[in-house]
Amino acid sequence: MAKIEVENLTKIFGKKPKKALPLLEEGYSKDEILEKTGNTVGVNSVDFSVEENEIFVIMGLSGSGKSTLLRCINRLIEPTEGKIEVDGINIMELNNEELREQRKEKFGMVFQNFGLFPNRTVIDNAAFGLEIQKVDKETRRKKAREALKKVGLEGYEEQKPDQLSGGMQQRVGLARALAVDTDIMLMDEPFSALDPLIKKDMQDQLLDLHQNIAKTIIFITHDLDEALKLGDKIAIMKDGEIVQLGNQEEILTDAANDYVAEFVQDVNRSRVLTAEDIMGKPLALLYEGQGPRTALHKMNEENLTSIMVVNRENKYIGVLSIDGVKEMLDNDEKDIKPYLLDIPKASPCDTLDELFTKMTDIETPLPVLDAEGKLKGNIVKTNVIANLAAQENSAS
Amino acid sequence: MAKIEVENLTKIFGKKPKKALPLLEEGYSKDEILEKTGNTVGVNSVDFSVEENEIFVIMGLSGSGKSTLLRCINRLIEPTEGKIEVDGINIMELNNEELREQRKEKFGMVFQNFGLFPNRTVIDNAAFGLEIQKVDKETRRKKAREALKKVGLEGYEEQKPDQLSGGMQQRVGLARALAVDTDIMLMDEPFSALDPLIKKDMQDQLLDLHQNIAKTIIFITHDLDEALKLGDKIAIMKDGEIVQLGNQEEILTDAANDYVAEFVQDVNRSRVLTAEDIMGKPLALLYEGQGPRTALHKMNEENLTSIMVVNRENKYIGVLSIDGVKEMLDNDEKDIKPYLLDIPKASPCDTLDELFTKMTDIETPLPVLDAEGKLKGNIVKTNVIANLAAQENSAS
Amino acid sequence: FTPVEASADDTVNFGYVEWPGVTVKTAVASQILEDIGYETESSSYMQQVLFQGMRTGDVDAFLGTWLPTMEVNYREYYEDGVVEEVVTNLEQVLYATAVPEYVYEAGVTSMADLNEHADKFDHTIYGLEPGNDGNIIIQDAIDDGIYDLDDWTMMESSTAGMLAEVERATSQEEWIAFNGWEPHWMNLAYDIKYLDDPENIWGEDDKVLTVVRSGYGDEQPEVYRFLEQFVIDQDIQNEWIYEYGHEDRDPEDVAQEWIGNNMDLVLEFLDGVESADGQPATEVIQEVYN
Amino acid sequence: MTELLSTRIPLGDWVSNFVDYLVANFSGPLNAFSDFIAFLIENFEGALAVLPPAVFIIILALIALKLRGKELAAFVVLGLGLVANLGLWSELIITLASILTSVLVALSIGIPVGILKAHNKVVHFITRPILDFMQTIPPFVYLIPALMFFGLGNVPGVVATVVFAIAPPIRLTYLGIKQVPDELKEAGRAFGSSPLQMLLKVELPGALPSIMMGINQCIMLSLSMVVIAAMIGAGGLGEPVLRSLTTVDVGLGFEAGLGVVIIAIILDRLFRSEEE
Amino acid sequence: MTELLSTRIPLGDWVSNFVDYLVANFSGPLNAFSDFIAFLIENFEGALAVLPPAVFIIILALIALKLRGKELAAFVVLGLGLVANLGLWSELIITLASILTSVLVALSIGIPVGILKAHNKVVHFITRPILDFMQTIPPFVYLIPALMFFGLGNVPGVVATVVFAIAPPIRLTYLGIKQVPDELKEAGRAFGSSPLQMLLKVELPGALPSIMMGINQCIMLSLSMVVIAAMIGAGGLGEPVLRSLTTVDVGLGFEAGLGVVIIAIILDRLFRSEEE
Ligand SMILES: Nc1ncnc2c1ncn2[C@@H]1O[C@H](COP(=O)(O)OP(=O)(O)OP(=O)(O)O)[C@@H](O)[C@H]1O
Ligand SMILES: Nc1ncnc2c1ncn2[C@@H]1O[C@H](COP(=O)(O)OP(=O)(O)OP(=O)(O)O)[C@@H](O)[C@H]1O
Ligand SMILES: [Mg+2]
Ligand SMILES: [Mg+2]
Repeated sequence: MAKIEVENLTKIFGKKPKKALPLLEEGYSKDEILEKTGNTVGVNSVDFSVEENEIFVIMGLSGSGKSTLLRCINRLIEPTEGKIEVDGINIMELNNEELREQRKEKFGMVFQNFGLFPNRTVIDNAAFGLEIQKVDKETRRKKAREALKKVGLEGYEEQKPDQLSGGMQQRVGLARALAVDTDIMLMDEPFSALDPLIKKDMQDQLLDLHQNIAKTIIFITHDLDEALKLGDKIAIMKDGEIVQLGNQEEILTDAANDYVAEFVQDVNRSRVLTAEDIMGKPLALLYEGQGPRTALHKMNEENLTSIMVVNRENKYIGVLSIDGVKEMLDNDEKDIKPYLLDIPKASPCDTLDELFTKMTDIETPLPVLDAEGKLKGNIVKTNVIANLAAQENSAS
Repeated sequence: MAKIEVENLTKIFGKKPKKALPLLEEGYSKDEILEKTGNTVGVNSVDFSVEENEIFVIMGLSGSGKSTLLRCINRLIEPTEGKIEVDGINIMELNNEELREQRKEKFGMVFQNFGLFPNRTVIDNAAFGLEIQKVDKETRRKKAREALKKVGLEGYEEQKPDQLSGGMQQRVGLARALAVDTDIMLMDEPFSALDPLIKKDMQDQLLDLHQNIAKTIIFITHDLDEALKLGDKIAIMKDGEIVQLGNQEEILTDAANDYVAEFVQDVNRSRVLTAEDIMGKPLALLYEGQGPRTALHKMNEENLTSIMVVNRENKYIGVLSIDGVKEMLDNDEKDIKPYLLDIPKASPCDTLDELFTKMTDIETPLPVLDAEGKLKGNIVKTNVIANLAAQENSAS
Repeated sequence: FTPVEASADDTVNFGYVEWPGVTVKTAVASQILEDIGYETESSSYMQQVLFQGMRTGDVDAFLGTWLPTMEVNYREYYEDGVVEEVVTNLEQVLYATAVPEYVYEAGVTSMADLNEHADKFDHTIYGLEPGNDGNIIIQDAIDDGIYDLDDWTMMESSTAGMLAEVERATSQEEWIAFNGWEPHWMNLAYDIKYLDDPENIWGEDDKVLTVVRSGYGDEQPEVYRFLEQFVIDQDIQNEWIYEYGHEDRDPEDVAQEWIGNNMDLVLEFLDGVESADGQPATEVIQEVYN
Repeated sequence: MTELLSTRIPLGDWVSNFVDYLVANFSGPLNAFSDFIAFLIENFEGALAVLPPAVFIIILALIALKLRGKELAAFVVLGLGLVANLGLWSELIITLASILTSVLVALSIGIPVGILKAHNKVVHFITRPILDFMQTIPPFVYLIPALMFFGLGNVPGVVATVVFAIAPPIRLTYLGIKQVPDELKEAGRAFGSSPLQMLLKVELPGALPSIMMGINQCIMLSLSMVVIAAMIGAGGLGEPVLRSLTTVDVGLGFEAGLGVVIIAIILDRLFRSEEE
Repeated sequence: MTELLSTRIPLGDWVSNFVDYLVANFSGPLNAFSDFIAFLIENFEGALAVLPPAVFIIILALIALKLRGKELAAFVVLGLGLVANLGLWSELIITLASILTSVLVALSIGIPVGILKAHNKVVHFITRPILDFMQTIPPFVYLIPALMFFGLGNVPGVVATVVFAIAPPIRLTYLGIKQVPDELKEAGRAFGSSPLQMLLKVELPGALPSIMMGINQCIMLSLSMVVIAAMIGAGGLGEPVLRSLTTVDVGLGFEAGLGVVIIAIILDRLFRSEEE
């Protein structure tokens, strides 16, 4: 059973949300509904589930409903419609008292806007959740101190939040959530104000935590690197809907639509796909010295129309097409050298564009060679075209 | 003359900042001073200058004093010590009235914590600066509307800030600064809450603006990619000090100390240096068919002990050492083929570590070849070792 | 009605209104009673509250029921049987329209002269708090056009307000007509004259009563007897008011001194009264003052 | 030394002499002030009294309807209708005129002083005990001397009312401004706001809920002075209350008191929006 | 119809009858209440009066020194010393006792009601006119009938004081809680705070400046009732003020008034910290 199950969750902000619901079902867009009714669609029929001990990352445009979705899960925002189950408990049907218990036991939360108490010292802020859990003073100060140490705020325990920098405040919020030690952590851009070093540190700690203490985490971020590093599953939202949900691979390579593709691609120029990313292992290889019959056998077995030839050091020699094999057999030739095709070669760091140019005129897969000339893998045309298409669509 | 000149700027927070100043000069660290006096060092003797129409980026750990420094420039925070000149005007000596005029005329500002007015609608927030400049209502609403359009908030003009998502709020703050159209923009992590797509859009717009309307911008960010994209100069801060200041190249390659190196390197794994990044152009090349005398001449001219041999298509053939040349001359040989050394080759995407392994046993530079075997450049050992050293230090 | 129970002890609870005469009169009476061994307590109240206090049992006796000035207020309690009249402790009191002496000398000696100088008076007669019987008398006169006062107004405020106005006017020799009465320290503080009242709108039989709550005579016959005999005259009253209201002395001091100096009168008050422990009060008090 | 301590300080005499001195020397400017107040009251009264009750009620109800909705409009009709029915209309007008004057004066002094207090430590520390003084010194204490300047009537009534009712607007304006978050003040400063712009565009809007509460309390305290004002001849609804006292007429007192309450509720709702 | 309208509604009579009815039927519980208040006052008075003035002043000055620093301690010594010197010590104690009682009662009812008002719309809308009523209905109107329940003396004085002074703590507690930023309330809820925890750990700390202002106003308004309380026999510093009235003795009134002000300042400073 999934740890968290969300079904058909919808949140509409405004005076008469129920009035906007039918419009939403009729397929009016968020902007149209805003104009027509003055209501803002926060989250629109979202379904997903999070397994125990999974990090579920939510990404999406600013204003796409990530924070709203997160808040709906522990009903800080009352959903307009939908079902939320946590550990099999239907959150939507809890009364206030039960809801409080659930929040106390199950949910730690980090807010996008930090939500620190200005009158409390840093340590008392960090200890807030424990205080609510009625942990005795000594224990909670100890735990809070530890949490603050984890986030690198030793020495600032007795200061007030307004004496801290933005990133330090964010870390106090983080410490507050860490201190309570609940099953589930709801984290709304928890590292957005942190510099790369501390951010990396925090990410690593989060992974540690997640592995050692088995936490289920829902994590909102705008940083694809972060998403890829942390996320077991990644959901991408747009206008209140989840437009794609999958693991890293799926998100990166199989963009469900233009939006996702653009979102994922434009993210980070260094992430542009290269030969290395999309190449596959050749299904079969012909070794130097082997003859046309062996080639035919191997090709037949794997249904290939061409096969790559390498020497024993895996150094690339050339490619033999089925036509070449046939000719050799016809001429009863043993030496394959003259029958090898001279086709372009790819380097592992070639980009899709480069690959595409190299492949235009050839029918066989493209070999990917390292600097020593050794075969690293091969690339099939379809692969390149598919990825390229996704990219181009998103750019238009 | 520089647009902004900052000299020896220091800000100490706390009750008696003047008391902590001597300690700072004696070289006590920020933490020690906090413990000893209860005062926090915000900014510590910072010097820098920003030229007209330059984008000056500040990076650094959370709490390192970036926001404090930014606020000191327009004296939102009163510096404890130091000199600030803007357009030749000594900001520190202005009286209140003059300071206000300067702020109004010269500085637009985006705050890390947004600083939106909760009672004003989005459009009135965006128009705030213009209102202060006493621009008439119609014009200012027009300009504010344009600014909001630029940041993608059309349709939300009449909402209140608390009805917007975090990133949308940040963009309202941005629109407010854009609307006033001042010479200088002080931007404190202005894109931190934005998703990659909108962030890219905003960055591009900022670059446009900066090129077309000649703005001087001081920009705080935690995103090295962003810093590299936008910054003409980048300053890296630590514990209130600027530990390095330079252009992109300098920051990336010549880390002034471990901290910077770590900061810059760990940022983004895809940024790890590769052969392509550090390779240079060979000073001289020998072409297939040329003999030992030509080789000697070329090597002599450039003071080389070895020379790379390529064919007319620039395909790498091998490397000839001065020993080989001598031997050929002694034997009166014309064909260089047998005298070529077989040394390892690098691919453009090899990492420093890989390069280092390949170079251990050779004396000559390492050729960098693309997949076709063409020579792209060469790498000198010293280069690799220097970069590697910087990396290793920072990791310890 | 279920009145709040009277205090169980024998303390004599005097109520008084902060009018100088009544204040000192009450002080003298309590002093005498204390001297002969009774516990007393005096509290000042608004007159309305005071009678209510008799109903609730908080107040036993009041020495300043000024009739008919307090008539409206008093009548209800009297008719309800809450209050019982003991004696008229002061006769020949006066309540009438008064003017400063310089006005009197300028020819305004009778209420009939007022309207001649209406402008100088600003067509106004100053009275006490709304509802006061003097105010009502003047208002009736105005309404009925007596003394040609038809376009005059009755300016109502409060005792203090009216007196402050008198002080202001006299200090600047402005003309003013107001509701004055005697005994009161105003007669000593300012040179004032009372106007003739040919139409007799003010009536004649003003007097000050001692009243107690009903049944008090049975509870405290000795005190009651003392109160019956505690009657004074204008001169004494004026002396008290002067000492207290004008010389700013403590009422207790004034009372003590006066008792010491007027033992013969005090003995009359105490004639036949027994002290708290059953001795003849006359003897007890003489001992105290020797 | 002990003698010095045990000697009663003749504070009262000093004050009396001081007042005499004031009366003797400063009647001129005080008269000007008094005339100004009287002018305000008379104008209000004049403006309010020209209309017949029914017309007045209808107009006010329409204003209420426009500004605050139909509940208040209904209340205006019923409440003022009741007062008219009870025959207290002219008293109501008098009270209304002097309350409006008092509130006007108290707010137009109080809010600026509150603003000053929030910006200037010296003003803050000086005003604090002065406000305590003004709110707790019994009005009678200074009213009697004040009568020397102003004579009986509604002017001293307004003065006493202002003295008593001015503290809440000052204090709550101060509180409201102090509570405006620093980040907003910073944003205001960053764009070069002048002190006035800062005030109008950042501080006052942020302080509005507090200031509104100050206005509410100013109205309430002003109306609580109605009876005391009547004691110094201001007339109005305080007069029937006093009369009811003299004549032990609980009913009459209640009716007049109710008139005061009705004014309180109407003014409060008109001045402030739905949500407190 | 017209006749109906022009017929004066016998509201006053109804009220009189209602009061009679109340008196006839509800004296019991009210007596208990009255006894409780009397108990409080007497204990305060007892506790305060046992000490000789000098000792009392020194102890209070030490407390002031401990809590608020030497300025207040000095003020306590000078201020109360002056009152003692002026011979108003016993009056001061009486006033102090009933003010402490009133403030205690007003705060311990007012702050909880303010909290309720902030959380419950119905309470909010019901209390609003009631508070307006309590603050503006002249105390005389209900005091005379109330004497039937409470008898004369300081109990009805305390009742009237509480009625008048309870609105500010209610209203300012409400305002303070309403002004606590939503994000803090959200943070509180997210961690599963119970309503009580929410109140104690999030709302009240955030509302503190407003509540403090409510306490200040409660003290001020309580002290402003000293004279009215004296009119119904509560004694204390209001009595010399009343006396000064009838003798037009500006000095005496001022001295007693000053005593009230001194109490006001001391209580205010003791209850609230440096910064308002
Ligand atoms: N108002 C203040 N009072 C006291 N100390 C302060 C104050 N503001 C900042 N500081 C301290 O000054 C130091 C620098 O803070 P600053 O806000 O400039 O950091 P920053 O570089 O902007 O960090 P971040 O990236 O987290 O925003 C921090 O140690 C902080 O605790
Ligand atoms: N309290 C609110 N009242 C009205 N509309 C709201 C409210 N909160 C959010 N919204 C709207 O709901 C939509 C989604 O907001 P949300 O905060 O969930 O976005 P987000 O995905 O978290 O964005 P960001 O990345 O900028 O934080 C936005 O259009 C916003 O305007
Ligand atoms: Mg968000
Ligand atoms: Mg910062």
